[in-house]
Amino acid sequence: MMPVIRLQHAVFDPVAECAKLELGDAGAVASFTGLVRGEGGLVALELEHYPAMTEEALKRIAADAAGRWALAGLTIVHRVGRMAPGERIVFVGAASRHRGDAINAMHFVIDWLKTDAPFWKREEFADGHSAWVEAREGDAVQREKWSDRTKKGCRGAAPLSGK
Amino acid sequence: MMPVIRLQHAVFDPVAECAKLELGDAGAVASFTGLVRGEGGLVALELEHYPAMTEEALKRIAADAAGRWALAGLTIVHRVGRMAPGERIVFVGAASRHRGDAINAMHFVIDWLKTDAPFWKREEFADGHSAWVEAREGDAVQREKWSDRTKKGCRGAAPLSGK
Amino acid sequence: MAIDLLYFAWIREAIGCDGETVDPPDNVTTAAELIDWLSARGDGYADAFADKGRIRVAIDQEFAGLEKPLAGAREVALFPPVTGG
Amino acid sequence: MAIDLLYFAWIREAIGCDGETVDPPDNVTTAAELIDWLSARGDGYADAFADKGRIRVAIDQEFAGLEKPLAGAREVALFPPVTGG
Repeated sequence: MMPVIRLQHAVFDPVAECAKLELGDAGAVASFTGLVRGEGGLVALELEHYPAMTEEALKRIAADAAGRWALAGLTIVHRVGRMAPGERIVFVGAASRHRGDAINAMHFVIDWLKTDAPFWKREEFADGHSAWVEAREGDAVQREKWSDRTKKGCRGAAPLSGK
Repeated sequence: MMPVIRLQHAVFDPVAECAKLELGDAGAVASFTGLVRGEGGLVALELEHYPAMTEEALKRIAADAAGRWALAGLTIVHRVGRMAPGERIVFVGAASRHRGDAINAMHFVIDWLKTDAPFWKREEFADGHSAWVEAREGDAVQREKWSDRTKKGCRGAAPLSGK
Repeated sequence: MAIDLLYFAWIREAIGCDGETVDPPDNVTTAAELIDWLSARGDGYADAFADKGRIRVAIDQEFAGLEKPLAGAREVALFPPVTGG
Repeated sequence: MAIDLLYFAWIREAIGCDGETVDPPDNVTTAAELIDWLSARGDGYADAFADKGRIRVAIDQEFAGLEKPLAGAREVALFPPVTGG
């Protein structure tokens, strides 16, 4: 199983991503899509990243997931740059013979993406002000839960998000 | 939040289902799609159900999920009747402001669907024989995990699948 | 009192019909007793209900345990463990 | 030895550039010491690094703790806690 990892400015279509995962005849496909929320007068989200590192970080997270669960397919698509409310930011899809494996792998990847990939979000509002999104402590807590659940392939590094 | 529940013979398109969940501006959409696997010479899957009960069972599972997690949307589509390898059997999608809520609600619904909704699968093979799918003990075990995690809204009934 | 019975999956196949209306004697007060009474009706029934551990029940469209009193039930469904999703 | 520095998010904005090449003195042996040394260079740096608890580091494109020795590192990135996904 070779994970599909894409980092891109362009909008993407989760349909196409899911369709590829479904074609593998694994039987169970779980996916997560994160979108830009338009609340509080938000007009744009800017996603900055560390180009030399980002793809490697995503590959590592994908490899960790593949080491923990029996996967037939794993896809991560993450956008960078400027995006509008309602647009998709990130897609994680996992295929497996077992629904639990597909769902847990997807959940693991999105949790680790939040804490272990070099992305930073800046929000721009209608009144002209903008602000960098603060890391949420809950993300580090959520990420740590995975070290209790399965040992195999756990990297055990300190979370990069949170306080 | 009014769950969308559909029971149908016709094939369905998870794209359309996800699109509706994404439109809610909740930010996080998790989905699960179960498909007919074509392995072992399987040529068709027949899904029998208990028409007078099925929709009510799905509504109850959806209401339980909505009572446990903060959801902006919840969709269950389940097919009945005869279907071919590669076709989708079931779709569960959940939208929330919080990725954990969306993912856990989706996971809960598919686990409970496996044990608490009156569906029975029969597999037909290329050599002409057919067999009813046996309930897996693991499904009952998986379903029971949810009673440990959150108390709110737990029905606590005995699993209908498993031994 | 008359009860509408519904059979699903291999129980339906073993019995050879998807349902029937029956009027069991007064000493049939639970689903388990109903199953025993039905089993005496012939081979198909006996085959269908040979292993009570593999039978699940819904009384008036609510899942129930085998020992639950029928207590005036109008519709009783008998089926194997569910395998949907 | 020359080190390529990279700044991201509000650290980049506070300092006013997205990176530079520096040649810190020999007594700068860890990321934390590098941050202290940079902070003495002016207001933008001092602002960016005022709270070391909010700084994360990657050394040669590997995430690292602030106390990790630089030990011949070629590229050091300084950034706030990540907020992707």
